[in-house]
Amino acid sequence: MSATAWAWLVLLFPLLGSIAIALGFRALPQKAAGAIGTISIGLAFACGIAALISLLGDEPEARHHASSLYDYASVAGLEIKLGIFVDPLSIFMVLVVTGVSALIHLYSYGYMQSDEGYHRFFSYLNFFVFSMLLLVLAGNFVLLIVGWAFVGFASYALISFWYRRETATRAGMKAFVINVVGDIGLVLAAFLIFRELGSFDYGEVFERAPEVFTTNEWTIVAICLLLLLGAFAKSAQLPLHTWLPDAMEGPTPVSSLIHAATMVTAGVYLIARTHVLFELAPTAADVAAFTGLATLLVAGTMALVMTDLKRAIAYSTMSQIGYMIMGVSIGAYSAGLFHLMTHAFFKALLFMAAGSIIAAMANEQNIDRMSGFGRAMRFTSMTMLAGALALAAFPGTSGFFSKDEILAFAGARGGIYAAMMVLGYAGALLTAVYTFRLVFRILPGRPCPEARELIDTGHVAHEAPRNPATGEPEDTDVGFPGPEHHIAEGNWPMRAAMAVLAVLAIVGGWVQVPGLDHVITTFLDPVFEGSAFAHVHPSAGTEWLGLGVGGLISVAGIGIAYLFYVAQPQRPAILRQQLRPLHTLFVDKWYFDELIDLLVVRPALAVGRFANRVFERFVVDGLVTGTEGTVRGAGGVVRAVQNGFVRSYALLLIAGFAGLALYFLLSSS
Amino acid sequence: MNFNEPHIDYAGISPIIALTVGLCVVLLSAVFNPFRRWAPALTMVTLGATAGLLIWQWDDPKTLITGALRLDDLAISISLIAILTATFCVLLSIRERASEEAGSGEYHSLLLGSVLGMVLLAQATNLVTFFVALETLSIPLYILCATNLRREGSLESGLKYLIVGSIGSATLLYGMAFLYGGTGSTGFAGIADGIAKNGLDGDPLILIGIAMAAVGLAFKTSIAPFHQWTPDVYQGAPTPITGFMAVATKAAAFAVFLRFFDVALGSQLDSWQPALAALAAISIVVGNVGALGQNSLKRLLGYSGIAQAGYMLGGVVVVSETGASSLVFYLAAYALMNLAAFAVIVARERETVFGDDIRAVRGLGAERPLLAWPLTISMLALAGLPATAGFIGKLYLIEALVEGDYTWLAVLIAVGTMISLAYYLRVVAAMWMRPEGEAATGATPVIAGASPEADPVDPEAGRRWYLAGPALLAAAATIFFGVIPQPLVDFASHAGAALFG
Amino acid sequence: MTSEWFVVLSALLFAAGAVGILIRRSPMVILLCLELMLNAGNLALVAFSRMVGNGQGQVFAVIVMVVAACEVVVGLGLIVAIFRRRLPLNVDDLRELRG
Amino acid sequence: MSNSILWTPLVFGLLGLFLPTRAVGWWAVLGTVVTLGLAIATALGFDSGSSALQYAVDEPWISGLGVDYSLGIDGLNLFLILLTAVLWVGGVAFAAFREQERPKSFYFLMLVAETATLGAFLAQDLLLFVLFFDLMLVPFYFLFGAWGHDRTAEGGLTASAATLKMIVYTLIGSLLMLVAAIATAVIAADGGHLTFSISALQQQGLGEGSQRWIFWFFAAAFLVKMPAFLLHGWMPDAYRAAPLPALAVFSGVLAKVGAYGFLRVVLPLFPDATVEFQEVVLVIALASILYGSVMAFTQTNVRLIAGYSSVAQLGFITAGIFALRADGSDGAILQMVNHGLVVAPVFIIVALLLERTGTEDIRGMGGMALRAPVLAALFLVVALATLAMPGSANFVGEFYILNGLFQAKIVFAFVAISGVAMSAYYALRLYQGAMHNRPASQQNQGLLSREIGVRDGLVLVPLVLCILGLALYPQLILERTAPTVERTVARIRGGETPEARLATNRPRHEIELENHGGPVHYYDWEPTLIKP
Amino acid sequence: MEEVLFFGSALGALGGAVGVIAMRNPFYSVLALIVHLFSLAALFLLLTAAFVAAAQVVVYAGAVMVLYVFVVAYVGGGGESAWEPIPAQRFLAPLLGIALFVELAIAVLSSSLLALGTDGPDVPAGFGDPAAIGRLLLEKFLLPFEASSILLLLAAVGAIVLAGRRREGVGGPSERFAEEEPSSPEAPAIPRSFDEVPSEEGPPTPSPTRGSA
Repeated sequence: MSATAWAWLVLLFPLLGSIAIALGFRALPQKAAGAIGTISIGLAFACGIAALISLLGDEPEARHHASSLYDYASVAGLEIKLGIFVDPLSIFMVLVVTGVSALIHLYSYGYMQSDEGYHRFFSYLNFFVFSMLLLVLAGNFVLLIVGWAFVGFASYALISFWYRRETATRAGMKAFVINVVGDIGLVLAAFLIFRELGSFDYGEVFERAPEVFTTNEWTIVAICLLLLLGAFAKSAQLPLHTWLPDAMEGPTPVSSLIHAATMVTAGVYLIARTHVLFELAPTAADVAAFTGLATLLVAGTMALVMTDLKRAIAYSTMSQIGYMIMGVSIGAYSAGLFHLMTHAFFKALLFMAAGSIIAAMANEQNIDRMSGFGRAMRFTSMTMLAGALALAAFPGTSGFFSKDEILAFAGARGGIYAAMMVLGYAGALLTAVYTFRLVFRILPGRPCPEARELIDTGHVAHEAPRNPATGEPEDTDVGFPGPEHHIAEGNWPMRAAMAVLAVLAIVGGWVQVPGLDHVITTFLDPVFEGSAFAHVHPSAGTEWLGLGVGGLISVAGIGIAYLFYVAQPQRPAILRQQLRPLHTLFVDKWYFDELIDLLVVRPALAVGRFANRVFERFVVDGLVTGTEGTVRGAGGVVRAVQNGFVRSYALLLIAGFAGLALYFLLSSS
Repeated sequence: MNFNEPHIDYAGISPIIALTVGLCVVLLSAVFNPFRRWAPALTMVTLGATAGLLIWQWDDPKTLITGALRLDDLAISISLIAILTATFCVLLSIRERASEEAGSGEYHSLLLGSVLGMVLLAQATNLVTFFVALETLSIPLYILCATNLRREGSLESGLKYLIVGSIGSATLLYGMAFLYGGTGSTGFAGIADGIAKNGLDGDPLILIGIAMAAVGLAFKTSIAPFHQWTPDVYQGAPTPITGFMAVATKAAAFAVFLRFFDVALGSQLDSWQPALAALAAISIVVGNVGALGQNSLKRLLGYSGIAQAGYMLGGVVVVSETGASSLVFYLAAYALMNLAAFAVIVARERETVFGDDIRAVRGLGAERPLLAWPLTISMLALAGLPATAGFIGKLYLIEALVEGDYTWLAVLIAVGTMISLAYYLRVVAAMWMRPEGEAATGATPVIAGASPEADPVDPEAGRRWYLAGPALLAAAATIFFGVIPQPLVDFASHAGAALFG
Repeated sequence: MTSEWFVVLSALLFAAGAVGILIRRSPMVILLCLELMLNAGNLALVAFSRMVGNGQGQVFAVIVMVVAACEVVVGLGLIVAIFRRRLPLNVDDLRELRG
Repeated sequence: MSNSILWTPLVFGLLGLFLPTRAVGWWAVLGTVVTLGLAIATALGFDSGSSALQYAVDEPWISGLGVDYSLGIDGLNLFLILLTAVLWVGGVAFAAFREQERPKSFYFLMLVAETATLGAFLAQDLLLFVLFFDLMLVPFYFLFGAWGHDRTAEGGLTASAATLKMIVYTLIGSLLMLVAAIATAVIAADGGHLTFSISALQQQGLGEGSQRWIFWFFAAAFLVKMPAFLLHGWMPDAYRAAPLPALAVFSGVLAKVGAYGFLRVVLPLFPDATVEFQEVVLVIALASILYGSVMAFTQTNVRLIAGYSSVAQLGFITAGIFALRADGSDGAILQMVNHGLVVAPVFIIVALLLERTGTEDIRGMGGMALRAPVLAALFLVVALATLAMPGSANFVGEFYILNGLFQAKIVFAFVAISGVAMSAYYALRLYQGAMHNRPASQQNQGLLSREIGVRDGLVLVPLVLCILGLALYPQLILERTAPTVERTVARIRGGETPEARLATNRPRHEIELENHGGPVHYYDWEPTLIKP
Repeated sequence: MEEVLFFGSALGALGGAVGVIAMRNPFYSVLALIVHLFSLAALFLLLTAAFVAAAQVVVYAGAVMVLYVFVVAYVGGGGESAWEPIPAQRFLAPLLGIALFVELAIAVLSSSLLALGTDGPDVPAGFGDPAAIGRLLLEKFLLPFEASSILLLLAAVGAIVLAGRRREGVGGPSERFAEEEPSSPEAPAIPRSFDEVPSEEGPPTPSPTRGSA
């Protein structure tokens, strides 16, 4: 069976799963729904493997296949087929997505058990996976946009999963609208591409682009910038990132799957996928790279001060994606994707652990109230530690290799990019610090009441759930982790999922150790062989140097964190005092929300109000009432003249005659 | 002294003779008791006979009695319209107060007299005939308007009509004098020749003559600004008579309008065409805006009649066969639409205490669907909505206007129709929909229903065959000719061809 | 005397009649004024008939007289009816119909 | 075939008058179903490859005036006819499940309305088109006025006043159009044989000068009907007054007749004027998009949200047509069908919400998804289709429209596309407001969230299935539409080719495109028809 | 000589007309009209229209005026108040009158019709004498002649309908009218006068009996 056939199956299973669960939401028992959801993803993963094998079967340069089911909408010169494009890149993404998703489904199977919306949850989740796979497998820009929007919708649906939370629905709306803005970017890009190249098809586009475009001419730059608009919106890059932290309103598995592991990295995939265009438009590529850099720094600073556990991790996600974006846009494609993979592992893991802890805290997400879980929940804390080390790029962990490879490549390109490398290392320091800030706050120390309860009674603390953002009580009947919580300790599916990820987080990086092996690079090479930066290859030596530096930085960062949060817990407060303005700037998220509110939301609403109160009433209705008024007025005049005096009728008659006669006299020759 | 008697084609004048005889018979029936009740029947017979004779003369044009008359299809079609209207009027007059006041015999003989006048007018090709016919048409109407002697309004309308009407005819007469003076002839053809012979193209004498003739005719067809009698007289006169006036008078007057202006004065086209167009425009506007917010249905129809006259004048303005045909078509359609409406109004007048006030038809849709549908159809048709004869009529007129390079007038017709919707549909709404706020507290009708003058209420009037029948018939015909207009179109185009063909 | 004179005179009479109708309120006088207008017409007719030298105008005038008589009869009949109806014999007071 | 489609509803309507009151509703449903069946049969028998007129009927009607009774089906109207048939089944069935006062008249008028609407789509004679175009309004006048709701309490108008406003306003255009139509025929014939047959008029052609004003008379009629920006004054009151089943078909279909008119009449008959006024109309369309969207997300009355959103949608459709490119017009037709399929369910859902919450104010709703998950799901699909979610046929429609606009007038495309983002906002706002968040009024929660009944499901689900089906295979419509559209547009582009070349500022790529079968290939379509 | 006659009778006609308009009392107006009619007759004679002149005197100054006098006497024509209820009527009316005259005069004087300036052609003897008129009436204008007779008949009927006295046993309205009969002495004369007056112009018509059953 050919790779494309397998790929179609990959698409098929999640879709079927989603539909089956949705239609059977009354009939199916809870466990069945969970099982269906998880298994369908598992099957998808299996098919992904199969596709991989059959792809490896054929020659490296022949490793790209397009296949289409039928004409989706092809008239008037547009040619839009329902087609997929299978090559190492898409298979790589398929594997990452399905793999991680499978584990997260497994986790949710346990985590969501007491949730009323169980069926809905799995249906959505499967649908999300389907959309994500559609996105990565799409064979043309239109289908890409479709998948792009589908994941957007899935993310919306899952963010506002507990739809009676005002905060949740608002967050969902925000995410959706910002994503639509991204979609618009893609659509316009597609139009421009079509206008210049007359096709939406990856194959034709990438083949024809180099002939048609000269480097850095405005059209190609415009195309790439529009693509970037989409990428940034999806991958929460500045300034379109504000939806991501709010997205944490959704259930934790969602944050882990969509807003950490998979969807948010779509931007990275997009740039990698269209690298042909980006290499024709270096300007755009640099814009992307700098945005990535800026994001990774800014996000890092914010993650440093967040007290909300999930939001803190969300910001770290942003900053990690910043790395990837920077990577793929400077040409370190395989490195960027490598980091995408490892990040998927450890970030998913971190969220799972966070979920477990939050559950134990009875949905309290404020880290200031957490401590001492190291003893309360050993398994969870171990896995969390693993994830944290990987995120902090502790030597030997997966993050250690992937992140440093990007920076090494940047260094190798030299010039301005070397500066990027330096700043990247600064970001790495930040990362290490904020990661272990979380670890040191939560795990060690005197157990907080909830932890204490767990240690003493073995019972999970719980109280009537409240919305952490607003504090209003949740109505658990729409579905919400009810009174009976689930933590990794007591629940094998969650354990299993976390265990696997923990292992991957540690060893996942060893597939690509400088000088020793570079599985991913070789696998992806066929895709990027045409790349202008194919020659750029940091020597193993420099890479090891970089690794050394990276290792030192991460250790230093962990040290600083230890100093601040364990050795001398009062330090942070003092520092906060000293750097008050900086701190507020970070806590208030650099005022991006306010900025958008000021520039976009308020004006729009103001216009709307004007249209409603003034324009509609006075201009539009005025048009009607005005004419009506004049006509009725004229009628009044006529009726007034009709005054009932026969003599005045006679007068008018004679006057009329006089007028007529006058006209005739004047017109007489 | 030698007296060479004029050759008389009796076949040709047979309709006129029939009418005259009938008139006298009906009149006598008033004298001899036993026949008194037969007056309506006799009238119907007379009208029927005349119609038959006219149809017999169809499509065989001839000039009668030394050029006094011209019996062609135009004349016949118009006469038929007039007779149809008269027939309806007779039916609607059964049990009508006015005819009892005046005495059935007198009432109907006057009606026949007016019809005679119309038939003559439609055929007139000679100033003298023209004038006499016009008076024969008008004077009985002056009387008939006043026949509901117990109603102050009726007398008032009669007097107003008489006074203003006489001014109109005096003006007309004076104009005729000028035309005669200028051309030395009283025959239409002679006038045309005379103008050419004496080289009087655009001569003030002739033009003033034309102006005065125009005023006289415009008055009869209630063209603004000579329209002011219309609403008052329509409202004051007994409703059947109003219906008769509204349709038949217009028809006859327009017939002579066509003949006189398009034939006798055709050469002076350039000078009178714009003037008449302007008049048409004025009456379209005046009529339509005047009808807004009228509570008396008859008055409303009066104003709408002014507007419709404006539309029809368009058919005269473009001196063309299409113009004449469209005018005849529109007149026929107009007859059907209006008669349906008036029949319903008569019925409601007798059923309710509201007289012809719009409140009389409120809730009619639920109460008396058989009356509501005709009125609805007639209103929609008058508004020129599709699938009614009114739409085809407008279509025909507009086509004529566009062909005659009077597109702006056509556009004005469209605009006028737009305004007219406001009041036509108000009536429809009153019948079918919940009362609108303003009508609910509408001003009390001009003729207070409860006043001692009130006619006795006949709660069953709406079911009487002689009221419901005509209403339904006219409405059905309106729809029929809206869907299958071909027969009426042929009818009209014959008439048009008679003048220009 | 040339025809012009007669015609102009008739025009004067016509105008006079018109003015009369416009300013008098008694229906009877208004009827008289109508007579004036018709007579003006007659004068014009006869004058023209003399001018063009054929009798048609005169015949027309005769018939106009008949018509005028009829109008008078009807008018007077109306006046009597109004009088019997106890309504004021003043056209200005007959304005129940208006608007 | 055309004949039977056209007259079946009317026949059923008339027969219905003689039925017992209880049966008449179902009789009407039967009538619409039969019509739908006929429509489907025509669609199946339709030769998708050809651009020619099929199922043509042509009899002289008023020979004296050159008016023919000629009908026909081609790519332009095939699916609009189907849409009409489908929506009428929905609307009538929905009404039949409920008590109607004076049911006989109600269903009679509904069926008359269907015949009139179908007539407008089927007519191939200019005057016949105008006739049906006007006739459509009459039944709706009665439906809205007699079965509508008075809004005096909310400071609105009474039903009859609102409908009067609507009919006068919309007839302004129609009557001017009547004049324009006659003028077209007369001028085209100039003295010769008078005919209103659209195809014949197309051959005769008009002079530049007369095209100008005639164009605007037609445009006025169509833009008011849509309604377009500034001409929508009648819409809010009428929409608030209308009874929902009637409103569903009204806004689902009648608005489209306007857009359809542009394709059927204006582009073929007045090509020069069309090219000349392209920008003007585009500006109006854009204004409609922006204004409609803005209004839609500030309204709180659900009817008005839907109403203004369709103003925006019709703006898109107009823009697509006046891109004067095949893809734009293809998209426009597809979008007409989509929007019809979407807006009708919206109004049916509004009716259901009204029954459950007793209010049409979005602030009075909420949280319904809890007890009515199926209704919520259906609503969600509709809402996503409304906001042209990629993957829906609406997206394909908008994509084609915007692509056409983009290739023709790039700036307009950039402005227009901002409407998409706004549509996302108001559509979701509508959905969330009704289904999510806390119920506005806790006390009548039981009433608030009642699941959709089976019978209403029978109405709603098929419509939603149509939406999904089209989403999977929009080509179904596009491939049948394309040939006719390209023929229609070819005339225009023939008149506009040089400008078209200017519009795309890199000739070498045009060349590229041509040999890649790019969008330019119909420059050389039927060169004989290209106007000099 | 002719001039003298013309101006004399012209003055008479004009004076009469002015009198009709100016007299407060309708009765005097009627008398003024009679003056006017007579002088008009004189003008007709100047224009060699003997028959018309005669008819003028007989029909008008005779019958019609008698009728007027009767009616005036019956309804008692009191003078009318000088108060003018219609705004601007008082000013506009004379203005219009003048305008009318001026326009007509201009039309006549500026006409290019040469004949206007002449006394008209020499006409054969007997032009406009009863014989000539009669012939015209019976040859060329036969139809209008007949029509006018019908018209007279109708007018007579109308007069009866409007003013005729109701008989007994009519019911409702007629009784009310019977009571309303003014008790003025000349009252009985009135109805009779109506029965006679028409009979002078049209064929006599018996006053018909009423029946409202």
